[in-house]
Amino acid sequence: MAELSYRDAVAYGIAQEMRRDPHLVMLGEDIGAAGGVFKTTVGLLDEFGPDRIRDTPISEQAILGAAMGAAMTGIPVIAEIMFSDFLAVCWDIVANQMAKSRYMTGGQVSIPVVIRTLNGGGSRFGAQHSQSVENWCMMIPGLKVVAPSTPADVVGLMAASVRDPDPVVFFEHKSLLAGKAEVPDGELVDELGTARVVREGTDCTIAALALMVPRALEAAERLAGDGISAEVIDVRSLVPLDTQALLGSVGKTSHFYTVEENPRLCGWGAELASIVADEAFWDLDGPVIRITTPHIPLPAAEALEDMSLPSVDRIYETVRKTLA
Amino acid sequence: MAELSYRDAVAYGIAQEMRRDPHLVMLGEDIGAAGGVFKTTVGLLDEFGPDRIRDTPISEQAILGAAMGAAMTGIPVIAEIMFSDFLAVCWDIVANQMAKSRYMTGGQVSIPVVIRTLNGGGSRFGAQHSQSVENWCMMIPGLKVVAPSTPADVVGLMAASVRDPDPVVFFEHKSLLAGKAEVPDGELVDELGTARVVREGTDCTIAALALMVPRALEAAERLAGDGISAEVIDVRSLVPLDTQALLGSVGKTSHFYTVEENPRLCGWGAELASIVADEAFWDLDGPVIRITTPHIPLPAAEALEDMSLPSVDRIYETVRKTLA
Amino acid sequence: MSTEVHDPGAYDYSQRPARLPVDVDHSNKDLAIPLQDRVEMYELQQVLRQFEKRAYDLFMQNLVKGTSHLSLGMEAVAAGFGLALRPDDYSFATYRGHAHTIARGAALGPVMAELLGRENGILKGKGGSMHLTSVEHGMMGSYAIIGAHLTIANGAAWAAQLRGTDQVAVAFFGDGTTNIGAFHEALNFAAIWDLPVVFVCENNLYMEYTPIDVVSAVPNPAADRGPAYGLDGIVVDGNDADAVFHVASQAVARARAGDGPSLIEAVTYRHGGHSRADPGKYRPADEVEAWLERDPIPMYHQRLLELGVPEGDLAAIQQSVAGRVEDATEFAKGGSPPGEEHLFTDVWAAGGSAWRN
Amino acid sequence: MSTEVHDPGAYDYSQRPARLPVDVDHSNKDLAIPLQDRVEMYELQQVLRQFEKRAYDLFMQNLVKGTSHLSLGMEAVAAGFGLALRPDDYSFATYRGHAHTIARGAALGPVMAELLGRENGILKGKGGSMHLTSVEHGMMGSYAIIGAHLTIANGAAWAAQLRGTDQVAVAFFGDGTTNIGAFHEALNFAAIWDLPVVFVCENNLYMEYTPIDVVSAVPNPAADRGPAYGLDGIVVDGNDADAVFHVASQAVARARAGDGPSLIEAVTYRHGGHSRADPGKYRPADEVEAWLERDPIPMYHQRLLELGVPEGDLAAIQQSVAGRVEDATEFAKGGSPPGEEHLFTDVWAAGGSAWRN
Ligand SMILES: Cc1ncc(C[n+]2csc(CCOP(=O)(O)OP(=O)(O)O)c2C)c(N)n1
Ligand SMILES: Cc1ncc(C[n+]2csc(CCOP(=O)(O)OP(=O)(O)O)c2C)c(N)n1
Ligand SMILES: [Mg+2]
Ligand SMILES: [Mg+2]
Repeated sequence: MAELSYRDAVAYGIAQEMRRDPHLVMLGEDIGAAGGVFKTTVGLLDEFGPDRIRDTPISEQAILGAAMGAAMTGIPVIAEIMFSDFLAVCWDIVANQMAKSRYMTGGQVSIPVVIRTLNGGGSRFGAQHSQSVENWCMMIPGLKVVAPSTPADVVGLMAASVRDPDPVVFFEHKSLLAGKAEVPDGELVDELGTARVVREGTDCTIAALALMVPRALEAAERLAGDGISAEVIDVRSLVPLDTQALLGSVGKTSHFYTVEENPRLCGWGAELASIVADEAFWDLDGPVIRITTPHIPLPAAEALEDMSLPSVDRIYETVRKTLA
Repeated sequence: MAELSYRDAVAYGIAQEMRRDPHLVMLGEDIGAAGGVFKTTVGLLDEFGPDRIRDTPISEQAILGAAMGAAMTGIPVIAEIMFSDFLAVCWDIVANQMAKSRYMTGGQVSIPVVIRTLNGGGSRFGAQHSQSVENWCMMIPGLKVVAPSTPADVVGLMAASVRDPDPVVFFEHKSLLAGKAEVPDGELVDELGTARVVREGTDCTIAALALMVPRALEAAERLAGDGISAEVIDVRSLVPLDTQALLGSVGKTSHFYTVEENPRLCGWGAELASIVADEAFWDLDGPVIRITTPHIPLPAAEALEDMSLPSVDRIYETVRKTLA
Repeated sequence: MSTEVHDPGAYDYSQRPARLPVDVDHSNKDLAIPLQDRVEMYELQQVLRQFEKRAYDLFMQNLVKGTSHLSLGMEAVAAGFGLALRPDDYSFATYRGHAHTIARGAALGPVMAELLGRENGILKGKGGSMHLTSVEHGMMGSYAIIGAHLTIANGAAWAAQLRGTDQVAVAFFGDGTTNIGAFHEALNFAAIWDLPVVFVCENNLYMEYTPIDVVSAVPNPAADRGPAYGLDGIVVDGNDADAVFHVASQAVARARAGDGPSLIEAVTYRHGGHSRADPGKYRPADEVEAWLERDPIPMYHQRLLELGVPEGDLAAIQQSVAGRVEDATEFAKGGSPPGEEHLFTDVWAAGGSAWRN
Repeated sequence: MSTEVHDPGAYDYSQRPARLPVDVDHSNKDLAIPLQDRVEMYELQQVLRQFEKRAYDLFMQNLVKGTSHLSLGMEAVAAGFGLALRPDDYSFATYRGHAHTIARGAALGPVMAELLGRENGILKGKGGSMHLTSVEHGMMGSYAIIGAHLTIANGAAWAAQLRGTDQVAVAFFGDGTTNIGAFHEALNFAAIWDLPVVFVCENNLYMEYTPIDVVSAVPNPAADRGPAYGLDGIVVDGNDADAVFHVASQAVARARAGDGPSLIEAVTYRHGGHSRADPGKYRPADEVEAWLERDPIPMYHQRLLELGVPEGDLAAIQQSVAGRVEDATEFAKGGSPPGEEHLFTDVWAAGGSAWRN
């Protein structure tokens, strides 16, 4: 067991996989010599050399196209898109090409690509560098979507993503980078499609993702003070989705909340809410409630950004009021 | 009153607005001399000339960038993106630039752009030319989203979209183009954000959009034969959304269904379902149920494509079984 | 409203001056190409021509649903490259990919069956005409959104470079594709990494219905952009299989030797419209006529005769190709529409499409 | 795994050979630029320099949150263009847009307040450093995703063309931006429509931390691409305001006259890192040193002295600028953080953010 920051866990997880598979390569802007603009790839160039860790031009379509072409001809690839907002400039490769090629070709091609990207708000970067776009990816058939909330999950889910033969979009949260936690020694390989109950409870289920997980946990702590026992689920993997964990929990608690950083409309929480409102309808004892960033572009000013993302206060208040 | 095809209604609606506003211009690939690859812009070049109806290169980012830049400096623009799947190659301009600029600049700029695009399946074009991507746009704060199902709505909502000072994505459905219906004489101006009850009913509410509207209506017809009275709502406008119409209807019927052509995960129906499961929870007498295209890339073969999109049979069977 | 705006082109494109083909370069006859290869290129062009003519007929009989984009008139490009490639090289094409798929050796029956949306189609009916792929023949796919596959071809070339094999990737695309962003990114990327990739622009002078010169800042939309990536701007007669084979072989050799990418513009013309329903009326009549006279196949037929191939041999080839196309048609017609069991397979490598447990 | 792969650049960029500035072209002194304009450019450069130095200090005091990208060392470009433009022309910049916003005349206080995320910021705190905009000064925005604004500038130019005014749009962008798809689409589009737009590449030799020549197929990433769009490849000393003003004036005049777009590459250097926290250590030490010696402001100071401007006048300018920057700082610090009432405004033209009734 060693303590690792979420930031360092990224390079640690990648290194584990690059040592295992000598074919695995990585490319992206400023990832090599500079160690990444978020310092998430420090040390990888030194260990694996410039053939396997490659700096690219600012050409996101070319980056992901190269990843896809290499992957479909036998070389697994990790590609970095520096900010998840930039998926927009290469969205065709992600949504129309990588996601669909296996199906369209009747199963002739595999696309073992992991697209790593820095997601989410809290850095006062404004509307074009702070988005939570995990729902952009969840809605595309053919993409797997993962968003870890802890250093250990970064390592384990990275391994699972790299070893998965399908394209996986791997969301690293900018505001979690500095946080530290224990990471077990030895090879760590997690499983996609598995949520984790991070706090058990009996009165309501709160599904959260990435930065929202610690906030939901803190809110649950406070709710406990009011005698409300909240179960908190770290969804971890949006596709595949661990619906069993979610439905099982609602079966127990009869109340369902989501805490989403993506803006409201068509967020991942809407999907979960719709599943619960269908399949767990008879278990529910009250409305299904979503706590989301409002449906606005994210503002830059500290004061405004802090009002936008779901806060511990907002989670706490919403659950308390609606469960009363 | 004249009978007009949905296809012809597009040019008719555009012409109405171009006659009204001499500044309004349109650009896109093959829209001028060729009258559009779907023949939706026939006659416009003849009437308005090549300064106002402009053929472009295959440069979707340049097309929408030009539209945005002209709009923010005072010239309203209609831009065609030939197939909605191609929004992926210019998604940055749509989702990060047009949608966010007003907010980011503290209200300094207006973007009166209508992005017209051909959406949806049924043409056996395969996974890259058949998508229903209205949910891609719904999830972006700052975009308005419209999808008419009738020729009259094409005309009226086109006018409303053109006159709206915000960016509107206007989805024309490929499989509705050939259909004809009466369009009232004279200037037609509809209102964004208004759903329409296209069939009244008391036992359940079915919310549908575009091609799914006639299918839902036909299913409702058959359900009537089984003694089930279904209310069908043509959502028409996803943003703004007429939640009053939806919640009002569910208040009456106590059962809510969505019929979505977009693939399942994070479809617009998920959003509607989550609203209903929250705000109309106590009105509901049964699960909220979504009928969607499965979460797969759309197959090309006629036989397979027909199994994918929600069919009259599937809508009918789903409602009948779950309401029984 | 001012009308001082620069006109983006003549109002009616069919009234614009024709862009005529260059004269046949008879010296191409003297290129050092083995006669056997030439006969193969003849046969391949026959296959492509007859196959697509049949596809067109089947479309007219409403047996081909959806859309299809034919290479009729453009066969010399696919044939020239087909011969210049090694079986383990990679091809990437557009929606106009029948010719390139067949040129790599895919069986005609499954390709035809795919156009008909049958279960015995090369993609089980899931992809259709626009997405033909035959990985076993190095044909890595047909891509229907303009530009993407140039970047994907880079990846295949990169993989070859990483493995240290000397495989080459080739990406075919149209003139219209030279104006999209991905073209630019792909070319620069290939150049800086010295990737073994050959970019082949099939300049048929039109995007869908709009003449390419109306929308391009330079006369040769591909070749004139080469220098922007440190590449030569190579223009070749795309109606002459020998000329194509010649430049193709050079470019492929250069890539194999580790000397990096090439950009080739093959000027050609499509005999028909852009896609199934298009009569192509936006083209000046004299232009269409001139290009039909420059049909690559009769021209090549003539050349082979001049090179001493007996007329009878060529007739026998035509005949046997006709038989193969007939067989492919029967094979295709004999396939059933894919059943529901196919709908939910192949989204994931594990076989299925489940997004939940 | 082969290691025969072409190395994308030296392993440690700071050990690569330095890319040194060209010598000062003393003949630029003789360009026919009114002395008054030169003094204005001097003043403007002083404003940009002092403003951004203060912004840096405020960042070090943790008053500027988020990020910021300074143009320290690159002021001559903004100054030269600032003078060459007419008040009704349009500017489009990147996230490195402080200089271009101020050069168009935006008041220093609200710009500084925006960096501090205050309600009295020019964007009410909603956009921050990367999105400075001042529509009333023709500054149509700072765009933080590489490439987009080149296409948007085209639109402003198109609008001017349609209205028949002779306004011009200018888009500033970095060297790294020349490798993204939107660059290519924008240039071709502007060329075929003869749009009155000037594309200005501020080539500071680096994208974020990667030298531009490692990732570009041509030595001058902008100018060498001009011919791909039928444009001249103009390179100018971006550290010499006179040189910039000269080519800027020519390009703007050309655009105004209806003769279409221009592409200008201004070679310059940033004194600091890419953004707030970056110490810029990936650059060879002798390179940084050489460019610091070519600081545009002392050089221009010297030139003005040679042209007869009294030292005292220049000192007075410096002094008055210092006062303005001080005032701006006070103004900014005096603003409150924006309140919740601002969160939900300005999503829609109607004022609010409601997506439902
Ligand atoms: C991004 C994108 N934009 C538009 C289209 C629609 N489209 C399909 S083919 C075509 C014309 C392509 O022209 P060219 O590249 O010359 O190829 P050709 O069809 O002539 O072989 C267009 C505009 C598309 N498929 N993808
Ligand atoms: C599409 C996109 N990719 C990557 C980035 C991240 N990024 C911000 S600035 C920058 C470097 C830009 O370099 P250059 O164009 O030379 O401008 P400079 O910062 O040197 O002025 C990068 C890669 C971005 N903002 N947008
Ligand atoms: Mg073409
Ligand atoms: Mg730079």
